[in-house]
Amino acid sequence: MSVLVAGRRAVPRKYVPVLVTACLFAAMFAAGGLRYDSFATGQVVLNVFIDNAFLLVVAVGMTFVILTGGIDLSVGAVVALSTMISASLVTDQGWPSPAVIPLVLAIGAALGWAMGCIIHYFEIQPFIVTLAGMFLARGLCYTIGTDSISITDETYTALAQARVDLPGGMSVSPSVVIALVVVLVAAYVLHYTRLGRNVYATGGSEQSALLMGLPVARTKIAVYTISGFCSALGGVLLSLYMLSGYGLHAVGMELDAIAAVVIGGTLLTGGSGYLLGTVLGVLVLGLIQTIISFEGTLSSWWTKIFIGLLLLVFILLQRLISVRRRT
Amino acid sequence: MTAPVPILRMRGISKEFPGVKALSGVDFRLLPGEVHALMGENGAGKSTLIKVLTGVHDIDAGEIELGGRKVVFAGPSAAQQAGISTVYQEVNLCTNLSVAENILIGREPRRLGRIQWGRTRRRAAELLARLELDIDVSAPLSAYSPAMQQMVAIARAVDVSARVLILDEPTSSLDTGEVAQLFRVMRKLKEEGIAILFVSHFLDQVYEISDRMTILRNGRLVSEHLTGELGQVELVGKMIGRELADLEKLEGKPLARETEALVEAEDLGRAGAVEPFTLTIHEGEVVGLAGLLGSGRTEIARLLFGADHAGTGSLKIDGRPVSLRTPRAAMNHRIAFCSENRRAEGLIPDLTVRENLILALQAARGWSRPIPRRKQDELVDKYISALKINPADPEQLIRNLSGGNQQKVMLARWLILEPRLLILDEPTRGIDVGAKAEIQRLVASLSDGGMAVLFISAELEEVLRLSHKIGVLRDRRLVAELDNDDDLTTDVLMETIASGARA
Amino acid sequence: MNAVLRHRLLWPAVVLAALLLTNLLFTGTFFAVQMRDGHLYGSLIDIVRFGAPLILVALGMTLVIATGGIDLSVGSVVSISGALACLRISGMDDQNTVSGVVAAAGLGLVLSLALGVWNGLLVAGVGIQPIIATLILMVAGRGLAQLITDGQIITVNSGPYKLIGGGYWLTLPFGIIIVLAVLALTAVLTRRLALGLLIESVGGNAEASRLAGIRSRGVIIAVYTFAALCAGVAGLMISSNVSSADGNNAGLWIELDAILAVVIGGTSLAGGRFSLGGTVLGALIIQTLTTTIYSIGVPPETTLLFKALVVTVVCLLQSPAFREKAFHRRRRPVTAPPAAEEKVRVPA
Amino acid sequence: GCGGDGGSGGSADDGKITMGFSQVGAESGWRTANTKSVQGAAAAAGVTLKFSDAQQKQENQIKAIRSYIQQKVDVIAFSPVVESGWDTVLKEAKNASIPVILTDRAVDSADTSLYKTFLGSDFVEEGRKAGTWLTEEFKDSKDPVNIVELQGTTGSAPANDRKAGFAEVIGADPKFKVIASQTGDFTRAKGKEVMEAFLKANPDIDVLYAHNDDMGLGAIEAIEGAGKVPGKDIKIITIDAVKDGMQALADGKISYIVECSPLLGPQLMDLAAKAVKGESIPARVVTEETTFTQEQAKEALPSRQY
Ligand SMILES: Nc1ncnc2c1ncn2[C@@H]1O[C@H](COP(=O)(O)OP(=O)(O)OP(=O)(O)O)[C@@H](O)[C@H]1O
Ligand SMILES: Nc1ncnc2c1ncn2[C@@H]1O[C@H](COP(=O)(O)OP(=O)(O)OP(=O)(O)O)[C@@H](O)[C@H]1O
Ligand SMILES: [Mg+2]
Ligand SMILES: [Mg+2]
Repeated sequence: MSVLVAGRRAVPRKYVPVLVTACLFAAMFAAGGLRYDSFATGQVVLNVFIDNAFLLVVAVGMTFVILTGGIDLSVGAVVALSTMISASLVTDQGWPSPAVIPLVLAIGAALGWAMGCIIHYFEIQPFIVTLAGMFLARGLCYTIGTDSISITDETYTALAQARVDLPGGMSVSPSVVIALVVVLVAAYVLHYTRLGRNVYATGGSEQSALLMGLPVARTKIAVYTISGFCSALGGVLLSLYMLSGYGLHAVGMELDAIAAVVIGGTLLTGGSGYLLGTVLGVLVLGLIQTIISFEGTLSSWWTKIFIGLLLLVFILLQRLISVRRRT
Repeated sequence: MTAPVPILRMRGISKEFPGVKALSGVDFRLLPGEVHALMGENGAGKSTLIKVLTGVHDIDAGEIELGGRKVVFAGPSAAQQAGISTVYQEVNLCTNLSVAENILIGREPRRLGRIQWGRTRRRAAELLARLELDIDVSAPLSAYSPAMQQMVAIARAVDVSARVLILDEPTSSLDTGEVAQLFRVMRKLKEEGIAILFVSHFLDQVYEISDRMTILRNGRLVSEHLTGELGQVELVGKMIGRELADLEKLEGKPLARETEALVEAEDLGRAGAVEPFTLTIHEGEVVGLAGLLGSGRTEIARLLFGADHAGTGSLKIDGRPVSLRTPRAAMNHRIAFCSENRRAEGLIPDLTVRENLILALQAARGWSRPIPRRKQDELVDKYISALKINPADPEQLIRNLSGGNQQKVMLARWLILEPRLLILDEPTRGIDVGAKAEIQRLVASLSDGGMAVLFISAELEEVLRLSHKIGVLRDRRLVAELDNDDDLTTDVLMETIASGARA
Repeated sequence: MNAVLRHRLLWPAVVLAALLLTNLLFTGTFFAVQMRDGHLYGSLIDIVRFGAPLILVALGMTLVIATGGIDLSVGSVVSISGALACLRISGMDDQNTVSGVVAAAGLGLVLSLALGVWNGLLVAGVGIQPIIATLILMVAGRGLAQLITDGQIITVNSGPYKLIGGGYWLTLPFGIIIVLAVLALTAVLTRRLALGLLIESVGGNAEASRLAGIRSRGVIIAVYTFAALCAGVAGLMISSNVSSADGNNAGLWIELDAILAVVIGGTSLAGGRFSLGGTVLGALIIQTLTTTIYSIGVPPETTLLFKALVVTVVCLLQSPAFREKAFHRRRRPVTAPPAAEEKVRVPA
Repeated sequence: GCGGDGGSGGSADDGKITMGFSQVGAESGWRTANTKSVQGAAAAAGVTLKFSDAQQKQENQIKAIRSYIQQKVDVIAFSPVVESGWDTVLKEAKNASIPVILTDRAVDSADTSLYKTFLGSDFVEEGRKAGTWLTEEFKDSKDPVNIVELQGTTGSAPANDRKAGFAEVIGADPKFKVIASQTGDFTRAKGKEVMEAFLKANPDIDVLYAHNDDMGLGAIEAIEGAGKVPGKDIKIITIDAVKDGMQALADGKISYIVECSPLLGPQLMDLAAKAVKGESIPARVVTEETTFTQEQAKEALPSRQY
């Protein structure tokens, strides 16, 4: 029985975790709306997108990596490096932004590519290679400078302050649009191209994928390149969000990205999961943050405990509901 | 036969793994339009020869010619590109993907780079239909039994109209019907001029399908023959290097009927897996289960071992009702279960032969009572020599063993527990003739010693030879229970399976 | 000789030796160990002493990783156990009573134990992926630690407590003695008794282990508990070393270092085989690296670059694939690309 | 509060001010004292405080400020994690006509109309004060003075500024040499660890300059462990003046502390009230801070709050 009958419609079992996550997200949002005034508005959800566009992009890259059964710890540092390079080139060197952005994206992708090559050809665990990558990228940030650098470039500020208006008096930032485009492209790649299917196959069993004649080397290197590219793009979005470059930006973002991917139902062992889950994972993390700021009276430590508790409740429900429905 | 210009020629192939010389100076040729059987004991080097050919392993020495041109493949994908399509011994598919994808991944129909899922599924269903299979191709492969997965792997390989098709033990867990279907497809491909390399330990199958055979022993070439020119007994002699006297002779003593009932299952069942069945196993009795692919044999075994929870019914052991919620609970009642799915449910690949072998015994004793090293060595040595596990090195990692030898270790793991009921699901899968006889003898003698055995095999002769009683399954229902008297033959069994009648 | 060359811990050991020698170049007295105030004193002693908490945490982490899991919460547990013990001690009338300190330390350890069981239950009982299950405690645990300390640094002034992480016994730093004891205990549990085999088996193939009759749930809960207990002891050591508990900073990012130590030691993150000796070596490399950075005067801005370099070198050296490619010529000729007409005909 | 009071967007009309305060985090005792001071002063002044903890992340602070704007608070105050990158969100606040007060750390916006005022210490000045005391202390000595420095978290504003201010003053005299400088991440444990390594690598250390008390306290343990006498063999200058530091100063282990007061609460509430009323306030308010020698510490210690 590969199909689960829910009510009248049949939902393929593989979609159940994502569905459960989506429902729980909606429930959480509704609960927030009941508890706080001016919470249950569309703009609050949009703000979650606005505030997490960069995380979303980074998490998309991370999804590719995790689907192959790898992990990329360097993303946060690459994000920081991208902000730092952007800021120093634009502000200190006076480069035009149309030249800077492609350069930054290329640097991110190149870093990812290099890590992918080391992981694949020297058969070293991704954890350790990308950890070294993280040290490297952060270290490079500090060699550029230890202070934060403001970005005053016109293109950047214009982009940062632009708003795309939506009906109902709501608006989103251009970053959100970029992030959503990235999500759509990535979803298309994962589900409708050979590369995407090779990603799933490699994650299911690298050995089998190899014996089935799939280009495992290319796939593995590609996912780290994609992740590096996404991190760099996330860095560009973050520099739009913050209008600054700083070596301490995005500390610990790798954990947020991994958490978002895993909350979205992707297995860390690879081969199973959906991009929609990742989007939901990012939204859940963002919503938790929003709830915290609406709560407004939590002391510093209760903030942490509360985040942990919300996460726990969410994961528990997600798990229990999925299991219940399966048996 | 016209002038034999080999499509594939391998010369002086040598391959050494750390500590093991797997191949030394092997010559091999494959002609177009023939089915060529590669024969040899477990660990003779058959799979290694195939892996070396298709670029999975590097070669230490020797050269390969394909279509008269020297080639070295960097990996399976290069071999595929060059027209060599392979089904490796262990089913090497991605169980997380759907059946359709497993068949077509890498060759999905596309338009402008976009995979056309509808066409992919239809094409996969067509290919399976060629093998007379009708299953849900969008379900994940993990939903299917190893036998079914093997069929999927074959469908994948057959689809590539390659110049060379390699099948490494494709039939090890297929039933007669599936084998016949596979052979029909193979004959058709052969007529199209495709060269087929075929590995199997079933001599009957080899004689049925192959035109020529090459025999390996201990990584060396023994000889090459036309199949028609070499008798079975001679073949076995060449494979094992000596005469095997009593291959066919195996007669278990008839069961003294008055033994106690050991396990009684009443209306035991599990929704979606197997319908409620009633089955009694007596001490010292060998009960066989026969049925087609997916008929539910494995499910019965799993329920009796507590690997799955029974939804309905009850179970009695020694007349006392018990509930087996975990395998561990079953082991406490001294029930043992050797799974058909060696790779997913048996091997711990990173552990050594010794550790794999004593694992169940250690689990039964608990972590605080380690088995003394001397005792371990004794047990391991005993079973390595009893089952002729090769290489006879207890500290070798089990993933480096050949498939058949891995299977022997799995068996040994349960034999050392000296269980009261031993459930064997396809225990002789991938095991060579000599060892198979050895294992059958072992089962018979253990049952003489009072151990009950539940024996599942796709090979009806084997079931028939060993069992006192045979349960027949069809569509996940236990439809008949037949006493194994002189009237029972494989034909009768086949008929029962086909008609689904209760005898 | 050949066996030595092939030993899997050879390369980490070489790197450790190289790091130590680098220090010798910069600090002539680096290897000197003297007796001072009745105890051993010197850079080498420092490395082990400061590395002790990391070694402990990494030992626990090794077992968790061997089951195919990961424990991100150890850093939080470190801070919680230290905080609770210090809170308890700071509330005592006489901070120097041994029994009081033992009770306080015991309290910290009991709480760590409970947190470990909690992690284990989430992973094995509820079936949550380890990284997320322990992330919950990683986040909430820091809050808990600060709740205990009220966000302040609790300073204690207790001789007996000071002994745990900063004191000496039989001329040796007490921390080293604790590490040796825990290491011995772990080695006995896993290698003398059969726990190691069961752990490796669960990590190697969980379903096969279940079918072989291993109570994998129990094994998993046990390893998370053990990891938390190790972290608890490390927490006591860290807070005792500076006689104060800092809920926010104690053990910050120690999980990353611990995982790194485990991986450098040759244990795969995928689970299965583990090596305690490798982990100890890995932790020592990390600590030596830190000390080296301090003593050869690497500027703080380039510290991370230096770390990246060393980590990369360690893993490259350890990778057989790299050694093969770097040190031996490939025996295999370059692939002859199959000619065009040899391409597989792809069915439309 | 579950919104029982009919909306958090209370306005100044009912006389009650709602303030959104975004704190950096709770990374040190200093920070906690700062938080407590703000919370206490808010309660005393009858200000409804919306507090959020950013856990060291600028993103979180921006989010928090956005949500304050959404909740229509009367005034926003925050301690920026970093100096740069605030323009966008501050513009949003300005557009919503919510006055913004910076506390503790500055921002580097060119447009100073984005915030009403900056209330906080001057980290560079703190570094200068430390340097000045040192030059005074050693003005008679002819020998070179070997200094080791324990920096704060690499890249953080206090670390950068305290280093710069100190270097600026001692740079005037070549006899002052910083022979080793390394980050101790503002923590005791790191301070001790780094100091131990310094002591082994450099036999002659005259002065330790630590960017905060905690690292200094850790270093004292290391110095004692090496058989030297802190405050005598090695002079110690630190910044912050938390209670433990003051105790060590009074005990003669630390030689000099530059105060960096976390007690900004009352001043902040005053400024907030004025800002909401639209009164003019100075663009820069420096916290009332002092320095402590050992004698002064003995006097001040009994009344120290944090
Ligand atoms: N990766 C490896 N490392 C070390 N030894 C190996 C490896 N692969 C195979 N061997 C050894 O090479 C020999 C030949 O194995 P191979 O798998 O070719 O046997 P086989 O003829 O296919 O046997 P079977 O019938 O059991 O499948 C065996 O002794 C096996 O242990
Ligand atoms: N034709 C099929 N369609 C759907 N599921 C199948 C089919 N065949 C097998 N399965 C699944 O495979 C699993 C194992 O099959 P089962 O125990 O019924 O097979 P079996 O009688 O042992 O036969 P074999 O192992 O030879 O396939 C079951 O979970 C069953 O649902
Ligand atoms: Mg084989
Ligand atoms: Mg079966």
